[in-house]
Amino acid sequence: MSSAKQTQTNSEDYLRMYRQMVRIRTFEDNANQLYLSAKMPGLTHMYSGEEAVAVGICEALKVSDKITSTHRGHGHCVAKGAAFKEMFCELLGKEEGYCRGKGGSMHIADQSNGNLGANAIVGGSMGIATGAAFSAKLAGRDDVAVCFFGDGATAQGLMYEVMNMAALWNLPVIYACENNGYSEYTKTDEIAAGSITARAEAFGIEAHQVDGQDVLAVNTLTQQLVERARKGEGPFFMELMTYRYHGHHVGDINREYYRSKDEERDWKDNRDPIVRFRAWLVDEGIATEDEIEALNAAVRKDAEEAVTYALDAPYPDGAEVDMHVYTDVPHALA
Amino acid sequence: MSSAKQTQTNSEDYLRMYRQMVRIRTFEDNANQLYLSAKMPGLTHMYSGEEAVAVGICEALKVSDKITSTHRGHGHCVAKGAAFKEMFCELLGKEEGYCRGKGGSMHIADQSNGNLGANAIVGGSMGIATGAAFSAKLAGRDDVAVCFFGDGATAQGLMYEVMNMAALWNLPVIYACENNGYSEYTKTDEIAAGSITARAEAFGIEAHQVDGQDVLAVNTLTQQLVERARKGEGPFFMELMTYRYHGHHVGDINREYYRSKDEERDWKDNRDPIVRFRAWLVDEGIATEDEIEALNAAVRKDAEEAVTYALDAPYPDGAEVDMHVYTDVPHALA
Amino acid sequence: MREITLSQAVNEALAEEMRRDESVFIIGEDVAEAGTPFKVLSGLVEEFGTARVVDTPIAEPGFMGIAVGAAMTGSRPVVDLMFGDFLFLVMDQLCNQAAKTHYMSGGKLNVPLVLRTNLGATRRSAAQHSQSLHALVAHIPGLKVAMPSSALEAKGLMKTAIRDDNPVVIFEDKLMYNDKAEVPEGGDLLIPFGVANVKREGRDITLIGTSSMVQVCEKAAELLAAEGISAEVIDPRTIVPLDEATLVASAKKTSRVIVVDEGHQSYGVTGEIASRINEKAFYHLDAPALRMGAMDVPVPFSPALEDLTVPTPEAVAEQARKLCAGEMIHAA
Amino acid sequence: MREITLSQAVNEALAEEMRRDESVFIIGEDVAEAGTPFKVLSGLVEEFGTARVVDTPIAEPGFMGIAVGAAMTGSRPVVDLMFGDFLFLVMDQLCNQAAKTHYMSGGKLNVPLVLRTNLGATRRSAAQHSQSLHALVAHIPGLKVAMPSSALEAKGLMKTAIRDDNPVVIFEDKLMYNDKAEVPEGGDLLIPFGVANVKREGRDITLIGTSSMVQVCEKAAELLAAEGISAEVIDPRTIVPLDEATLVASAKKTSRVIVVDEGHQSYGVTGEIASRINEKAFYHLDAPALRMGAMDVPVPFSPALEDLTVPTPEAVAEQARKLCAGEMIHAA
Ligand SMILES: Cc1ncc(C[n+]2csc(CCOP(=O)(O)OP(=O)(O)O)c2C)c(N)n1
Ligand SMILES: Cc1ncc(C[n+]2csc(CCOP(=O)(O)OP(=O)(O)O)c2C)c(N)n1
Ligand SMILES: [Mg+2]
Ligand SMILES: [Mg+2]
Repeated sequence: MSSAKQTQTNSEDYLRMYRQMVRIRTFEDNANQLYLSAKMPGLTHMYSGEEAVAVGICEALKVSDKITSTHRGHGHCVAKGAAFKEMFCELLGKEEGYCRGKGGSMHIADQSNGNLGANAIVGGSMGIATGAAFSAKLAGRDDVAVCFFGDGATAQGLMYEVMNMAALWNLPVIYACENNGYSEYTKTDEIAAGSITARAEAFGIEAHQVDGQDVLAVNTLTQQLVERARKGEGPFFMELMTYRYHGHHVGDINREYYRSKDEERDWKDNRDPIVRFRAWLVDEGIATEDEIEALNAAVRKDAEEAVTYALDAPYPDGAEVDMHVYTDVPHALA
Repeated sequence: MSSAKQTQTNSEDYLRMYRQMVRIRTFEDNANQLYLSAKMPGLTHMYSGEEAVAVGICEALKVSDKITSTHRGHGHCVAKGAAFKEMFCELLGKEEGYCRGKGGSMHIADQSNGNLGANAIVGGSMGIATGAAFSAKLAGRDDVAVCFFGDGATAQGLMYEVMNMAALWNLPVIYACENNGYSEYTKTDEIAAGSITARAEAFGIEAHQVDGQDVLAVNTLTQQLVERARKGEGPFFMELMTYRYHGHHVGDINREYYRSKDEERDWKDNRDPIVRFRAWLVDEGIATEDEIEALNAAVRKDAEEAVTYALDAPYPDGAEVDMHVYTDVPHALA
Repeated sequence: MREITLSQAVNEALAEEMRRDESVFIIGEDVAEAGTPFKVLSGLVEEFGTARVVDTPIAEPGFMGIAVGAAMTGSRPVVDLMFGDFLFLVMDQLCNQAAKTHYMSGGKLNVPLVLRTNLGATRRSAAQHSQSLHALVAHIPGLKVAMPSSALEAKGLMKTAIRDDNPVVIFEDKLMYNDKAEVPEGGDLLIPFGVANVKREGRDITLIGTSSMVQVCEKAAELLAAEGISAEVIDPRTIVPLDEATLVASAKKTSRVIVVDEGHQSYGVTGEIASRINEKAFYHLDAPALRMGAMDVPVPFSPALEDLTVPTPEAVAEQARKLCAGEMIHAA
Repeated sequence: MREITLSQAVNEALAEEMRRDESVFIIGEDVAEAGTPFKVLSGLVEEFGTARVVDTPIAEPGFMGIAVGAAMTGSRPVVDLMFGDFLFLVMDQLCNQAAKTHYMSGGKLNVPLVLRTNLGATRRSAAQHSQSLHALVAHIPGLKVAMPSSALEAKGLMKTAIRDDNPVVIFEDKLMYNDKAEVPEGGDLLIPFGVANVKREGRDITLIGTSSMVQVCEKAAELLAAEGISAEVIDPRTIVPLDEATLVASAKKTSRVIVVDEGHQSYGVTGEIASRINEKAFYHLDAPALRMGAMDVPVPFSPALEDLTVPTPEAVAEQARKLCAGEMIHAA
């Protein structure tokens, strides 16, 4: 992992990063299983393959820093500190979910850790992240906001509107474009003309392209940008080159009409962010293979317990249906 | 006028260009007078000072080429071939106006000359122009579409959405940004980060900055781009540096809080597009001072006659109020 | 007669109109090879090519604007908006531009475009993928609004929409894509706008349902029939134009009315239809025209909650029973 | 008591709340030095600086989105949307995001923002600068909608809106900015949401007017009074929440109702209010609750046409006269 500068200071940090990546992968494997066994309502979008992006970035943030997430949001949620139990409960529409079952996969949020929520409108959170940065600046807090979004979202005009304002006002926001090569069933080069980083640069925003499968590269760059953003040198733009292993959503199984099995295999076999980081940890003597296996197993156990818990957990009471429409009205339809 | 290459082939063309610029200035002077004497309903935005932009561009177009216009749209309308009488009638809300009085200044359109209309939504016509180009390509016509918009409109996300598609699909559209230094009461550099041409270039669109007070420079560049666009080499982007002489609208009289009288004087005294072109015409021996004066006087007379006609012309009958809501329903509320 | 799904019906309508008229094209996200996430458009790109079945980037305002411009210059775009919830993104181009162009130009410019999108909850898609927003566009003069309630209706209304010279918004019920109905093969199936469809005749009460709620009303009518209550079921088909005459005539006949619609109840479709009936049939009514819309809450994800938000056949039957028993007299 | 204009009232409300609470800020186009094209905000940037009175580029979706994010993270933005017609541009951020965030997060995230904008035709501003679009936002659960009808109301409702923890859309009538009313100096003028204001008591008929139409109803009531018809005039003040109880009680008392609103009549506010009254007061009514909205046409530029599109005192009085004379019986 030559590209990475070692700025994390100790093994504990590395292991936590590794663990967070494994937690995401494990979470997604379980979510996919829940879908395939018809235990999960609706559809969901898997983050598997992109773990180094969410973890590399979120490990450079404080709890008080904010993120906004996407329809492919489980990874961001885990990386920003969320617990499995509340997450699975949310995916299953249960009362103990982060959003009391009202949001589900596409709206999972965890405000206690600064995750302002997944969003089912592609590009819909770009203003929100920029606004969180605005708030921080107005209140004199040194918080930073990170906006996660896909390559497909770069087609939404909202992005250019808020980048313009972020640049004019030097807001502490980092736009993190997860370029996984596809938006739904379409290749990125069919929907994005020119250069994505040049678009940010045209607004006077410093932009970087980085290997999104290299968690240390992502983390190192993010640490630098976050520090500078805290000092008022923002905004910044990152294009993270990555890949999603599953289909667009869990139901997108036959996908050879838009991408080849070979291509998928290549990314999985040769660029997997977890495999690469694990090898590096062992090489550097930070962990033994056995320690890693134990860590993996512990995460798996956590996840399975959380799934079991969530499957048994109660749905919200029907009376909740008209709660939380307004902050000050217990039941909107009473 | 050193910057201009002579690609118009004869004096007639030059004189027509000059005449069109004078027609715009004269139209606006009369419109302003109508406002000041409380004979015109509502407000209107003057194009005076920017004549070389509309004329330089529209003189490079065929009747079948389309343009979309803005809230500051009289200049585009005249330049694309409209008649004074129907224009003044429209500004006064009369039945013989281009839109039977239903549109007014902000929606004046002249479909017989390919003017798809002014627009009161800043940036609102960017999709329309791009769609006109799409139509031409789909139908195999070699028409080109020109989208006029101001520097302020570059803040609207819609522009980036349609530029992306125009670039991906090689549409025959030319985006013409009239940078007059202000959007309403705000200087352009306070609302536009980075570089306007770089924004287009980031989408792979060839972009040019040109002196918008030099009608021959504008016309020469446009002729080249139009020709290339007809051959499928579009889209293109032009940033035309220009200046509006009046306030944002006719009612914006005291404007020293946002721009100085010195600045206004400088543009009027030293860079007026009509004065410059007139001097060139005389220098080149294309017209004498006397011929020019006669032309000016003829235009003035035309305008005054049209104003008189429009002031006397009837309003639409009240029964028209629910006509034209739908193409196939004579009276929507009958 | 052969049966086809609503999805096939829409596909056929588009194919037939695209064959008939070269100026018709489809534009939207993943409409070509993918044939949309609902697979409604499968096969069209193979027949008509990528010039007429146009995949766009994720830029709803942008491609809506392009469609408006294309429609103003001789083309007839069919815009594919993947979810009705994304209407909020295209409102400016749809309502400030498309809807007003003909009027603002004094009748000189036309915008013959179709915006096809969908509505309907209970798909576990949560608050931003489940809305039924047809009331919003129905409020804007210059737009027509069609609400097919079956495969047959979907085909006939789509074909009419494509030939209409005005902007038409057509809402398909995404829960109904696989529902089958008899649809005649070939021929030119055109269902005129503004002509309501009396799906079932009845004496005691009129149930007016739109789109997804037509089936709900029909099922409610069956429940009621078993109890000896004879319900008339009417599908307005288009809410703009609205066939007020047929609705009012039925109300006068039965003297009791419930309007059922899947949009939020408040400030929505039910208020308009109920008001018109109250206005025009007041002295014939036993009780006020009642309304049943979707609950005035964002659509919740949890199945335990989501199903509570939409009118069901049982709930409609229950209201109808009360109306017929005269119980509403005390409530009002 | 001193009289101030509606414009000054809004300005005072903002200044007072910005002094009271540092987290309140204003964001929009030309709000700072220019104080908006209507000059409503003049002087605020001098007191509160450009960090809290923030001029934006012309990017309504963008600054609306920024406001949503700011509201979710401890600030209280007041978004200035120059014309109500631009609502179409911000619908996604307003209706898909702001309105639903509290619900989708199970009550954990709040979006305390105010969107101040305007409504009203007859200003010769044509179809894209004259719309009254409050019905659209009233249809979306999660939003509150305030409609001040005077300087006093504008101040009191604005202050309440800013303190509300929910997204509130407040529509000012742009024709009324220079209208004066008595507004007490100092003190904390807070007008609660959901409490209608009976502007004038009456026996024979109830005129319910919103915003600009309150004055129209009051003038109609005066015309009617001269003829011996006693009209009650009610201003709901907020259409979400709606003070149904007060409206229904008045309807029961007078037994005749006209609802007057400047939004398009179809699928708008009048249908909702009339329906609720018909539902709850049916057996007390002599005739159906009638509706008078703006004409269902885009707003025309020509003065000769524009003035025909909006209800006038004379037209309201005329309808009221017919209702009181029992003429509607034959119509229905
Ligand atoms: C406004 C909007 N348009 C379309 C969609 C449907 N949709 C959901 S995800 C998606 C693709 C997003 O691609 P990208 O941004 O690259 O994210 P990825 O799925 O690759 O992570 C689309 C088109 C949506 N949810 N919102
Ligand atoms: C969507 C929208 N936002 C705001 C306005 C109000 N407005 C009208 S013109 C204008 C300034 C436009 O500036 P620019 O694009 O530079 O054109 P210019 O007036 O300088 O020709 C603004 C903000 C509008 N009409 N539409
Ligand atoms: Mg992607
Ligand atoms: Mg400008």
